[in-house]
Amino acid sequence: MTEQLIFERGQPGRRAHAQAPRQAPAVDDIPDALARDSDIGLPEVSEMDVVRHYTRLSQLNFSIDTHFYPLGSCTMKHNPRACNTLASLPGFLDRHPLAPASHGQGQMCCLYELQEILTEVTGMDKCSLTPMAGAQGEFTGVAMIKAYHDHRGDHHRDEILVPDAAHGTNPATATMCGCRVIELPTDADGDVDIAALREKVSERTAGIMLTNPSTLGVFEQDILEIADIVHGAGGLLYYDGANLNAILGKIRPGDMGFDVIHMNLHKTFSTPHGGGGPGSGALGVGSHLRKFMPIPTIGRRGDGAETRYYWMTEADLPHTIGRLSAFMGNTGVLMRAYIYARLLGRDGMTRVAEYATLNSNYLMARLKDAGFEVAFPDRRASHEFIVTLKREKSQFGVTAADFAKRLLDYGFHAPTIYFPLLVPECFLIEPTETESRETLDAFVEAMVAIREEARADPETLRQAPTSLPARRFDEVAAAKRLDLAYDAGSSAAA
Amino acid sequence: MTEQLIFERGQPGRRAHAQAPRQAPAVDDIPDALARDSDIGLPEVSEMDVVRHYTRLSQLNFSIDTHFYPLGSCTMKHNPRACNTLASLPGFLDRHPLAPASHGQGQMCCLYELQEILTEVTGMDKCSLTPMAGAQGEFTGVAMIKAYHDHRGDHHRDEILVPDAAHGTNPATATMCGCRVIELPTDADGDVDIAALREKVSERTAGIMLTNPSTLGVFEQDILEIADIVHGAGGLLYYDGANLNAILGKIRPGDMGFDVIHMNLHKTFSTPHGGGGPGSGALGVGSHLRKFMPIPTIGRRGDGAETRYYWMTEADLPHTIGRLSAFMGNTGVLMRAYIYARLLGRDGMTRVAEYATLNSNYLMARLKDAGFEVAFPDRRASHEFIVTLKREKSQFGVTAADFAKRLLDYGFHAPTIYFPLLVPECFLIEPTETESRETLDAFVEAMVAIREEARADPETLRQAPTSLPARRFDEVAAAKRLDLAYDAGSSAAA
Amino acid sequence: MPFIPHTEADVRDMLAVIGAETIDDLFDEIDPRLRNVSLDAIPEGASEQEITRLMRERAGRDEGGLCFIGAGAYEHHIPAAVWEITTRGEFYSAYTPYQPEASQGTLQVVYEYQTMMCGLTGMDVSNASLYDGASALAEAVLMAVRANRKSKSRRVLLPKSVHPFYRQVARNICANQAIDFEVVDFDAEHGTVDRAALDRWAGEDVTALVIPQPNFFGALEDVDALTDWAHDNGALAIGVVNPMSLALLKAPGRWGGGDGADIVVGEGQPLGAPLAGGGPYFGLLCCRKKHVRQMPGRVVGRALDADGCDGYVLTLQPREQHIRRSKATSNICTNQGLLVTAATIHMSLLGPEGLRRTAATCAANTRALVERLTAIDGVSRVFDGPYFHETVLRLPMAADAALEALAERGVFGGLALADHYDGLNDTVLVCATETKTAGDLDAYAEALAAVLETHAAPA
Amino acid sequence: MPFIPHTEADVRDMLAVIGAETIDDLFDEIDPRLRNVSLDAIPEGASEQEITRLMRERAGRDEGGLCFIGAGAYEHHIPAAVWEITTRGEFYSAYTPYQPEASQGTLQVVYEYQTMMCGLTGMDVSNASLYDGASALAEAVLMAVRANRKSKSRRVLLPKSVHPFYRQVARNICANQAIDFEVVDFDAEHGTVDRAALDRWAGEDVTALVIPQPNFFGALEDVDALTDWAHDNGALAIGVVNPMSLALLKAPGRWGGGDGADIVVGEGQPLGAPLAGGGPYFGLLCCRKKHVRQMPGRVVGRALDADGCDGYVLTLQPREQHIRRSKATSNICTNQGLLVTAATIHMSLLGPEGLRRTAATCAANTRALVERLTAIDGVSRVFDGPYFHETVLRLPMAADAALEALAERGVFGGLALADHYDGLNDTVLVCATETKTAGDLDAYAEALAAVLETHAAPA
Repeated sequence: MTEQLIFERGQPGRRAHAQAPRQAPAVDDIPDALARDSDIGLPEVSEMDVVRHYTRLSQLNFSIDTHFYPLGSCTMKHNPRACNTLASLPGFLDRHPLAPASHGQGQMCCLYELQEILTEVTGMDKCSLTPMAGAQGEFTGVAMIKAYHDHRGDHHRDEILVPDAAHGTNPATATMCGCRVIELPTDADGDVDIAALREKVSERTAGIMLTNPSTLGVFEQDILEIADIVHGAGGLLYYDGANLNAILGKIRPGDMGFDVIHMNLHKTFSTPHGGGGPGSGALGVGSHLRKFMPIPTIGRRGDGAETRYYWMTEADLPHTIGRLSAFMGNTGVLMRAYIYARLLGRDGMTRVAEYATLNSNYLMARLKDAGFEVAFPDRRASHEFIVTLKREKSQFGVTAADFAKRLLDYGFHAPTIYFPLLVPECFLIEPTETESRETLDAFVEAMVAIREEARADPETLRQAPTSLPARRFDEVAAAKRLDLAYDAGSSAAA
Repeated sequence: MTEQLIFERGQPGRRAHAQAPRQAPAVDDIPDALARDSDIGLPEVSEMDVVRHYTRLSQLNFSIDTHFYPLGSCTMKHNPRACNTLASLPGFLDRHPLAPASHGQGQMCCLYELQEILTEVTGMDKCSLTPMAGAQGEFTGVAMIKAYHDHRGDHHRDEILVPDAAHGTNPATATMCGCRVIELPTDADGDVDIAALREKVSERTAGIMLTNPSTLGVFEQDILEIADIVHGAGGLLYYDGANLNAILGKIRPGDMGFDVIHMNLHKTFSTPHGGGGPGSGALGVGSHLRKFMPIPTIGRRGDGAETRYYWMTEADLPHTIGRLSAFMGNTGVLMRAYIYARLLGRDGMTRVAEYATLNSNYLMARLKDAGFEVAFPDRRASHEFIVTLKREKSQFGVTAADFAKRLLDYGFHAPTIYFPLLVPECFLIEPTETESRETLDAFVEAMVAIREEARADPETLRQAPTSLPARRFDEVAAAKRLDLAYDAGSSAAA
Repeated sequence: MPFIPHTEADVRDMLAVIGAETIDDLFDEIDPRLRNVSLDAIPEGASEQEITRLMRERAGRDEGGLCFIGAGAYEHHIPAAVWEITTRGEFYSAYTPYQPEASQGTLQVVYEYQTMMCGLTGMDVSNASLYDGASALAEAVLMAVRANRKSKSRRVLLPKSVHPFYRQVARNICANQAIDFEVVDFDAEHGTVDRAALDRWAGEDVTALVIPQPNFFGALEDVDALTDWAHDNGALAIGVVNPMSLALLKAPGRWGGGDGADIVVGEGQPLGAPLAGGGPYFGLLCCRKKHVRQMPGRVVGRALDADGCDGYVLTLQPREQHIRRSKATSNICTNQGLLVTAATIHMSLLGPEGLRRTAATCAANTRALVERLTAIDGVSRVFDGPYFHETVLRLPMAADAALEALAERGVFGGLALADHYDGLNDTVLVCATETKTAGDLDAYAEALAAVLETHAAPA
Repeated sequence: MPFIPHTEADVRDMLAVIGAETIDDLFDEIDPRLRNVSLDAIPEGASEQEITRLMRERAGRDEGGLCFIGAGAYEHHIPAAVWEITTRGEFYSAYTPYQPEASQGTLQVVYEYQTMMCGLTGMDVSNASLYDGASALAEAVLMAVRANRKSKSRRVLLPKSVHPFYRQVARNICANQAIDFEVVDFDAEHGTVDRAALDRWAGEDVTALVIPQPNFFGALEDVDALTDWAHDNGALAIGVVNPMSLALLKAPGRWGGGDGADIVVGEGQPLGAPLAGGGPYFGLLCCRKKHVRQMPGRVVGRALDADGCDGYVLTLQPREQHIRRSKATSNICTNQGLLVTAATIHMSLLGPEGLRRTAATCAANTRALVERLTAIDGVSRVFDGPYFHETVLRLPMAADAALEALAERGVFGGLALADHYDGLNDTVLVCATETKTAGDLDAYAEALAAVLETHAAPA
């Protein structure tokens, strides 16, 4: 089952007539030199063509709504439909970002309360919702650390410590903030190598970027000591919220000693992943960083019936690192996170961490019992854990990628593969709290069956997937002969 | 790809916690003898289970939004999404049917205007929107014919003439109205046999039920003569709106001499077919039948800013045949029809008939050119036409059903098969106006390819479909060993 | 030309293939007298943008108001997932599953629906739904006449405690079927079937007895006794139920000392259908297995495919009009497919515990409302005895006027019964579902107190 | 426990498999000092019904008002089909297409989006989107610095006629990258780049020139001259465009006498994203093919699968942070996938003719509004010269006060520029898109006349 391109469906002159003004008024005051003088390269199709085409395309996807999706570090959990429906009420959708705050109190109230909820659940002093994705949240956090040091005259602090297991965004962000990245090794238990840390902190240390639990699926046991070491050297601690789902409502980054954090609301607060976005990287800060927060952040004046919400600007936060988006970040995403937070409530949040951890440890135990090798067999799993298929690779000549592709044939999205880079032939598996035990059991059965296939006929795995809309792609050739846009003239695909 | 039953997913105690009140208040004043004393047989599943299960189930369907669906006599055309979205605005959805009319003027205005639009486009005197489906529209029409005769003292008129090609609902409806069905033969051109009609009308004739164009896909050429004959005998003419799409805005039933009609809004006015309903069988009447209209129908008082819409009841229509549904018929369906009618407007309606007819005649011509036998080769097709596969049956031993099933493998829903009963191995094909020429051409190609398969290897057709979620079913066995509900206890399916 | 994909080139080429000059030529078999149509009363076509604005304005006009009206249609919370999934194109824009291989989604949903209905009602068999509760009662009556072969009278006892609109619809639909509907009065004290009135028919040839539970007044009938009475008198027992109430009330399949009700119908709206001004809703119809071949409407059954795999098909089609034509069990051919889909998803989301909590909250809220309202001078319950989630209150003024004054204060206070029942002047049928908060109940009580005060005040 | 499927039996059995006594034991590696958390400031969990009611009340508070504000976010008609399809679970709840075989839906949508963007802008290549227009400009600046290897200055000329928020965001995001942003003033008469101010940099080492079209004031820049200026001075030309305007305006790929702009960014919101209080929107970024490997963000390319069939994959991943880590072209890893899906469907529904009509109607409506408003005493255009669909008006009173008074009359009259530009006191930036009717324009004019009259009246 494949679907031709929308451009291959069209005919010159075909239109979705209901979707544009009925007349085209003449606009005769645009100088010729500035006026369009080439085709507008859009498809020419009917409304039904469009509905049919994109409905069919959607069916080619795996998604949470259709498949178990244990993609490690991505927290693919249930996206409650109410969050979408209610965030899409016309009163919210129609609001212009520059409309008077007096006419947006309903939405601003939600956003303010979301700031308060996130503040409490992370143990920070204040939250700001503007960062538009996790990576922008990271950027904001590191930029604030820089601003903090600069404000104190510590202009020489330009080194950011990053564990070698960290997400690639961490070092990339540090670079974008003008910092040098100092990599920290991991010890045999998966924790940061404390001795190496002590060695690498200095008066040039701006801070450390950590996610805890780490990408290795274990909780950093020495976190309080790490905080002491870094703070002792004058650096600050930045918490990457990628794995916040593991500890939500159970352990708080603020209590661990972090000075600034970001949260991936599309993970922990279940806003949609949307095929790759929009995300949201809400920020939490300690009191000493409050004055550097980005704008706009929402403030409140008055109480009870007199309550008024307002946008904090440079006037309120003269030391702000400033504005990072044209308007108010991904507001619609924030609304979804707010609704989700209210549905969960206080107890519900704690249960997120508890049941995400229960599912993860259960699945790890079952896979271990089934003979798979886990990376840190003596550690508790956090919300995710690592299986290494290096033995299967040496015995049967099949790779983690082969296993992953075969899982697709079994109706499961593959876990994250080959990340973290430290573990060979690695599967990073995150079941999330919203999956049932039966689903986890079925996943174990599939893993066992695939290993049996690997033993009996490894080619089955190497050829996989065979039951999907596409077979494996030649990605190397695609990157060489770049074809990034359809060319109606030259394509032979029609 | 199949999907287990929702009952097979559950676990005792599992719940979608957000979807019920958080507490269960005690209700202690219901006598034990009247209280529930057995299990409530519903599944016990999580919210994500439900979303995943029904999302996956939906993907097992063919539908207009995913496939060409040329099901004759069913008018499977594009269902504009705006009709659903706008009919689902909270102001409309929240309105209780017995709430004061003063608080429902927005919706009642839409319904009144829909009555007016339907009246104009059918050439009738007045419309009522209450019938909940085509069959109930038929019932209403025949009941009004009966009421008309009874009111005049013509109690002996109890015969309804029905052509042999008519939909099965026509005779079934006549029976439900206490009438005897007199079948009329069809002549070689597909028209009603006028001589037979003259012979069968009498002082017992209550009326005739006709759809025009007929189910044979041709326009009844002698309709004015038929009207004269039936009216001359004291009978009335009932128009079955099943095929109204063929003439919408182009020819009007009222002008043909019909006294009462129903319209299938889910066909002609593109409200969703919904997997089998809800439909809507809005009614149009001539002035002499107005007083017998069902209730509630919407009336209007005043003009301009003083306009008020109200529900007409027995007080306004003392001769009404009465109420046929608890409330106001399928109001939400009517709202969708209204929105569709406003999007089309006057010109758009005429174009429905024109382009539905163009597509039908084009597809007929193409299939004829490709060597298929059409039932009435010398007639214009209406919005649909008939292909007979009797030659293919005798040559290759494949049936219309085999062809139909194989079309599914080619990604096309099958046309209506084996109806009308008059034509052997019959395909009743209705492409509708919303399909593009390319889609019709692709359908012709598939038909030709399948005939080639029938020639080369007829077993391919007999085994079809092979690429769908299910193969052909043993329907005879299913009707014998009735299994109409899942029995968790006895089933071995789990 | 909304929704028409044809370009000028398409039209030209297609006409050439047909061998016609113009599109109008395709209508040349039709009498020219019929081909001159003016549609002046129909507005010009509008863009989706224009219609969107219009509909939003009109919907806005109808917004607001706290609704305490029940009387056969009930405001319940509907999970967002229900209609987001139900309106997926694959459900929304499919038709009757004539080709089962290409319709397993719809068919399995209906099979699951049938199973849930059997579970709720305790009956053996469910159909795939009928139009609404009222017409389902009419179909049940016709079905009972077919099924009760021992009875020749075509006499159906229809208590006055059945919804007045249902009684009208049953009579209207059966008008030409020579059914003898006999009214059975209600007991003035309890608002339930008057046993003495019923006993007038004891020993007579009665085809069926209709048993509402809860009845129109919200009151609980003695269903065991009524069912036994029916069976003792050779009549079939037809239950008319609110499916939501079945979370708390005895399943009709267990009514009486024998095998329970014979046929059960009801309005499915409380299971996922929005109020929507009156519809679309759906009628549920269940029966005992021995009557299955007399059942009207579509039915889905489990079947095996050519690979021996389970699947689902429309079954028992020989009863239906497209095969049996004038001898069909009914002229019905559609079901309310989309509503059934919504109801199935809705019931799955609620589950047994959710349904129980919802029903219990409805009952508790109505009790709390009644307590607040009857604390107001001159307001009292008309009937005593147990009820589910609505009941009748007497007001110290004309109910119509009181409701109008309440509506002006943003409260839809219930249904006035004077138009429907002699002797029930100054009464309203009130209902508070799980959607109402304590604040809402207070708001009603305060508004009513104010209205009554204004009314009592000297002019 | 919303959204958690575990039954008590599940928990018991799962703990047994793990070999733990309680769920809390699973956290036993964590310092006990960290495990004592109170969340008192967070409300208890609420049911969906409760939250539905709350959100409806809050949304209701924000409803209403005729919006004539533009300034980077524009009210346009969005076909109902756009978000009904975009929010289908398969799009909504999928993630980045790491497994292309299981993500062809998302991947093909992005490939189609890239094609449409190339068509609209006349550029060779598009990425899969960035966060929003403002951050896209920042990324374009960083990209230009990487791509313009001949320039050593890291000097970027940023006209004041670029959206003030975009300028702030570019500076903030590039704050630690040693970019030398130089402001270029605008011409007081036309509101476009002051050629004399620009020429101060002629002959210097300039890395890139940012060219807004239309600019923040709605005015049309002389893009040909500016592009040529950039190229003549060894600078890259970075266009900042409103994609809706491109239906009427020259494609950036054709600006100037050479090969057009080098990089084009813009706010995608006008293509199917609701205003929504500020986001999510998406940033578009296109460039010439020779710069493709310096482009930030995701890109989808066509590929062949093992059967030789066409399909789509993420490509050029070696530029990205998960491979290159600290040496990546950007730290960006998400795109705005859902918005891109909406935009792709939106553009398909509009097509070239629909986009042209929409843009032309916006332009015509704004002209009609300007005509009505400048007919009022004391109201005048600040800049002359051609514009697309917004422009700056001077009022005979403080703009803030006027806008506040208009808002009370239900009209959001535009953006006051005093806070953003010295010398533009008493001015508002106004915009009337295709959503406005003649009646709406009249309503604005009447409201403004009334406000000015009240203001002028002696107290």
